[in-house]
Amino acid sequence: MLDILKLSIALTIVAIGSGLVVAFTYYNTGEEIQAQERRNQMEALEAVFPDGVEIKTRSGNNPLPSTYWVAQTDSGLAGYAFKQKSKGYAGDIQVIVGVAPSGEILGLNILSHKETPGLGDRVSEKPSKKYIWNVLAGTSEKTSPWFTEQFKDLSVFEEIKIDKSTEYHTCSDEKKGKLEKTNTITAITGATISTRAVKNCIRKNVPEYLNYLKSSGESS
Amino acid sequence: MFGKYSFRGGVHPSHNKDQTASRNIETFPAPERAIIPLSQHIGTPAKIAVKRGDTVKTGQVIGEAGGFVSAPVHASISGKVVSVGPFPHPLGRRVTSVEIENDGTNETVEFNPSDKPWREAAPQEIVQKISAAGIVGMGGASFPTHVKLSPPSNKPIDTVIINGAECEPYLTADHRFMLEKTEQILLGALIIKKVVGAAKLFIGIEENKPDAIEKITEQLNKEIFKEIIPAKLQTKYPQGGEKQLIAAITRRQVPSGGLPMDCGCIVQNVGTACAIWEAVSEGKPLYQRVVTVTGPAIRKPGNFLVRIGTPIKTLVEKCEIDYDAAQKVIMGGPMMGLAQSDLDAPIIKSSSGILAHSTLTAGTRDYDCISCGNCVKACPINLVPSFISKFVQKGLYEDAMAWNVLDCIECGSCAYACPAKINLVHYMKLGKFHAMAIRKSQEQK
Amino acid sequence: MIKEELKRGIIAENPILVLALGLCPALAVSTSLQNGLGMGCAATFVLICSNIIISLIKKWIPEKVRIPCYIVIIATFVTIVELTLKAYFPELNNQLGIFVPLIVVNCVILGRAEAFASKNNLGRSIIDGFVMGLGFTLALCILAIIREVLGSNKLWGLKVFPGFRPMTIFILAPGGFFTIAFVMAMINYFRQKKEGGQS
Amino acid sequence: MSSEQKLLHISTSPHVKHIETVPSIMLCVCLALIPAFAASVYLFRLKALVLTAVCVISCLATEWSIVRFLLKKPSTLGDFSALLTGILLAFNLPPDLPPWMAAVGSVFAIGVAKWAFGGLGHNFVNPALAGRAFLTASYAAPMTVFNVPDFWKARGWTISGLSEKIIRPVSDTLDGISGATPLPTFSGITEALHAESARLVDLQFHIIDFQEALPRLFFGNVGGCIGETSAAALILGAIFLWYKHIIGIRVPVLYIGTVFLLTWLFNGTGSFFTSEALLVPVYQILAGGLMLGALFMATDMVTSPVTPKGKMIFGVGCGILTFTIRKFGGYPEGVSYSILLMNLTVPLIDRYTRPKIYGKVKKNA
Amino acid sequence: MNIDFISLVQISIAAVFINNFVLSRFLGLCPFFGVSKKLSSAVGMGMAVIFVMTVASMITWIIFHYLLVPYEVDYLRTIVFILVIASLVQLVEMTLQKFSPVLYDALGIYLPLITTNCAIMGVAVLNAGKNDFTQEPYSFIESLVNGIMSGIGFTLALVLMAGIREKLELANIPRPLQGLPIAFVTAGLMAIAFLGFSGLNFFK
Repeated sequence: MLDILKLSIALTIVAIGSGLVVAFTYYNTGEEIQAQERRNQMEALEAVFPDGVEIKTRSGNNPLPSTYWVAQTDSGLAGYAFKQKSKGYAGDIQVIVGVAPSGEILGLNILSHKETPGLGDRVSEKPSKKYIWNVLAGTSEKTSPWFTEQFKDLSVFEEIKIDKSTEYHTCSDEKKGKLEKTNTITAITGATISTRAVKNCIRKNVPEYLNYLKSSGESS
Repeated sequence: MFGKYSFRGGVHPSHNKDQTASRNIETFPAPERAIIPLSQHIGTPAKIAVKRGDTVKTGQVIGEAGGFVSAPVHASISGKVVSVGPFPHPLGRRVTSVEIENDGTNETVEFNPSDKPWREAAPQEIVQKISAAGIVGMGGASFPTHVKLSPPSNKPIDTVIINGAECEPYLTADHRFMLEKTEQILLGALIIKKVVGAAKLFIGIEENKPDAIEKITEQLNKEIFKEIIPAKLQTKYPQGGEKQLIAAITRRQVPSGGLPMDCGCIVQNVGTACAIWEAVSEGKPLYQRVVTVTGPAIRKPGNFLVRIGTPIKTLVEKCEIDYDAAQKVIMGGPMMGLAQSDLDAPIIKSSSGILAHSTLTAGTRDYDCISCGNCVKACPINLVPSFISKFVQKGLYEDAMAWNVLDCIECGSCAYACPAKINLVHYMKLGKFHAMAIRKSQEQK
Repeated sequence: MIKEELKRGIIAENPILVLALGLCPALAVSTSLQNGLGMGCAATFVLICSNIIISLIKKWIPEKVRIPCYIVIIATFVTIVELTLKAYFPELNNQLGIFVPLIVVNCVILGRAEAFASKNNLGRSIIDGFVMGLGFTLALCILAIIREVLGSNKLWGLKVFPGFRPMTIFILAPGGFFTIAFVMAMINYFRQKKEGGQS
Repeated sequence: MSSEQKLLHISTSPHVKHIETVPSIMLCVCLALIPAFAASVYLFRLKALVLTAVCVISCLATEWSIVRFLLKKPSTLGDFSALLTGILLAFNLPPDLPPWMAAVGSVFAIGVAKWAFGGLGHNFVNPALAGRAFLTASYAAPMTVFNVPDFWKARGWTISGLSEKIIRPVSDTLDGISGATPLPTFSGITEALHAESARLVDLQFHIIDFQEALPRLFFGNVGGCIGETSAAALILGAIFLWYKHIIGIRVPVLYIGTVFLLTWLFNGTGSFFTSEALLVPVYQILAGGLMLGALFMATDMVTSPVTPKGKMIFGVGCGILTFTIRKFGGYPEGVSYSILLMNLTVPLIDRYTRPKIYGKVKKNA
Repeated sequence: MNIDFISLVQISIAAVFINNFVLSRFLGLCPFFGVSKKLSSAVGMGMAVIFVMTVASMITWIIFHYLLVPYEVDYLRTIVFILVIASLVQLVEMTLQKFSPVLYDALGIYLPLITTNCAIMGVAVLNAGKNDFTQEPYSFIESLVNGIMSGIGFTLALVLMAGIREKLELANIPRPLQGLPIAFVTAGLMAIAFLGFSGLNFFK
């Protein structure tokens, strides 16, 4: 009996000690973790809006999503942002898209995906000409994901066409202009399904949201 | 009237029988010196019955049966016993043998045939005669015939099969025998049927011997042979194997680890049938047999009636062996025969042929097994030789046993078919050897 | 003495490459050097801390509840690591995914606790935790460097060779297996060569 | 008497052997691939020639270097197995693949899939297929682009030109062929005929003009891997191998038969006996790599079961997997993965399909 | 309880084939390489893992959703799960020993190995997260199915591996590759073959 008591006491002490230590850590990091989450959300939103806007969270009712965001500048409404998802090659692709009331895409940000490495996962690839040797030599560059970048300034109200012959980051400026004029994006080589999934994220529902918002007269 | 029978598995090696198929059986002169091993059969070796210096007559008993599963051995020539001791044996070991020097008289003991016709004699009497004549299976297995003919009463025999398949390439001894001793063979067959009380009697011949089939069919028109059922067999190796023959003709299977009698069958070679007839009708003991001598390194091939104990060397030199060309001398057929290391070894009761090969037909280079499955297709027992041989190579004898290595009949079909030229039979034999040891030790426990 | 200990942890008894312990995280997170190093440091931290605590309280722990106590102690430090990563290195935390909580079942840590820390004094336990953790981290980094360079032509997220087309398979599951097989085969090859030379 | 002294050879029986050897088998398979090779050179011109040469040379070189420098054994090039692997690997590659990638695949096929396990006979997956799967996982994009054969390009066929010929746009729900459609197949004939369309998803069967498509598939006027386009040439080679007893009838027939049956049952037209419902499975067995896989890869001796029953299970298993991956899977073509996956099961299949040995029945009864 | 059948099928396919615990997620590698030398022991281990995984995923789900989440102590997840699993294995062992000696004989020797099998802990942690297909937390039934199917996936890989390794016993593996390295190469080739399942979806 005494033996069992001893065992239990030892275990209890260890457990209590552990609990205390963990609780202590949690109360020290908990706030930071929440702040981190908020920061992530803000960063994702800021990426789909132009600089210098004020972003507000709204909750919508049918047909709007339960949460969406509105960006305002001093001169008025800059745009909306919606979280959208669509079936990709190996699971859902989640994006956040910013659109102007006119339907012009302000920015697109891939939140999560499960696409194949080397193929579909290039939806969030950043083209880089920066080699480790350059870094060692001290040069640096700033890049943004090419695939999502090409959606900028396209219209959600028109069909977005897919050009399979080339990839955006290798295009000349002239070609880029042409693509934009024809409301076309370039596909990721070998990953048509992923390309299409991202496109569907935008085309699906977003035009209806905008129309609804317009008709409901919400402009401020 | 001939139905065509076959079995599953097997291979089709080239027959190579043309060199000797049309040559009559010649009587080979009695050798100057005969070496007669006391062990020419499966079972206990015979007990020596003569001593050095004795004079023996042809047909005299020089070794008495050493037990039930044993057979007596007779002198094949007349003359003086020069020595008794270990001599080379075609199966590879040195075995106690009796060396007799020919005195040239060919004085023969008086045979004592049955006192009454075989139809009236009691089966035991006939078996007694067969036993005394020292008859063993002449197809190669050399199992004492009288044992085969005395099945225990709980195993009734309903079918007798006379084996004239001769599926081994090159060999034509049985073929010639069937042509030249047709009647004796059939009479012998009738005796066997009577002794075991079987209802059916088949004679199976491969279809590549049309003349033998014709000859036998002719004889079967006779009233006394009416009950014999001829069976034309597909030409395929090992059609003449006991188990395959039973499967082909009766569609029965000998139980694993059992004997033909376990499925109510008895198989006897045509040579044995003839010997039985001679033993019963004339009382003649088995002291000579037909041997095919052939092969690329033999200039004058042929079929010979040879005295048991004649050294292989005498035989092949008479047939003008080309020593320069000869690489390998084999006793038996090319598929199951044994390569001889010493040509002083004598012809024994089960020697159906002597083959002198001029090439090393075994593979020139070993590849690893590519799992082609040819051996599985070829195996008449449905084993998987490729796996078993790998188990044996790695010393995993229990696994080999679990894959039924002990059921292998060593027919050589797998090794014949193997494109990697792996000597599968070697590994099967090795596996069987170790598996037997394992089984023995298990039984002791 | 430190030198010998280092040699033991990194080469002779390398947890991953020689003892084949802690394979799951080793293969799962070695897709990039950042992840590999992150996991290595996290595991080393847990290893050292648990070694310290266990060697300190080993006298008061009854034999029978030894293992549960060790597990609780290890799990405590894993949770600390988890929370810290979440708060200050969220990206790394996302990359390592469930392998952060799974440090708790990493056989290296429980193995060292049971085999070393519970039998040795504080100083030696710290050293053992350190060298073993170092060996674990180094092996992870080797695997990660090979996989990241071959699989995405990057190192620490930066491109390495101009014109080299990376073989994606190396950052997929099969590549992980092939890489560790290759590294282990190399080690075996040199060891066998050495042994062959001696005999 | 000197002749008597001569030493005779002894060995275990049998003393005669069949003339077939491992190299002769491998060489026969290589010969059987000649018609398909000729077809590929005819269709893809220089590209096919270069890719095949690169694969063969790098396979031979890898094999030679491994055997010579790492294992220090006599050369094994004489068994022709490396040659065969090279040809088969090349046949499984798209024509526009950069040759150096083909070389990488060859090194993997010979070095890892074959020699890591001890060489010919010890590998448990087909080296050529392993090489292809390695390349697909490594260089996914170039491995999944199938262009129109040069032969047709030279005659003015373009992707859209072909697609108009072969694909009959029947459904209004599809918004055009080249545009943005939710159905991947209509974006081009090469994709349609080789890749994604080989799955049943969208070719759902009322869309193809079979009269155009089938003869084309049969004689190889479609995009695809260089060796797989011409079913006729492949069948010709397979008949030769079957005649030489090198491949059995079980695996290919059951493999193709299973795919045929399943695609017929799930043909998507809603009926079973209309001409289209019957042409769908015909299309499915002719499209993609099924013929090459079923006739030459699934019948690979080393990596398929040795037992007769095992071969049947293997064939049916390959068929089911191919159908599943084509219809529901994420890859355009399921043949190589199906065979690879079934290769993994071969040891188990062999183990549990041991033939019933002679005489076992009676004993148990 | 609302059961989403499609989601269950998708979870099953993913757990067995697409995200096979061993060949894709790298979970449970120690037993995978340790117990795959003989087919018989592989089957035993596989059965034991399926059993424990199923029970563990049920219990940890209940504890997580009815204890940790309501009291907002989900950061204690790791500690609680590992303790639950360790005691569970003990309990299973004792129960089997008492009530089913046959099963105990078959699985007994593998049970102690399971405590530190990260596949069990892995499935518990995964079940506490979100379902890949619905982006919602796993329901009880879903986590149960996930547990069983992950166990089956583990067993499938283990049994295939054991079959192959038994065959490799007979092969001439180059010396430096003998032992673990060749097992890794084998696993790599298996993983390549399993890539064929990626993107498998019966409901597209």
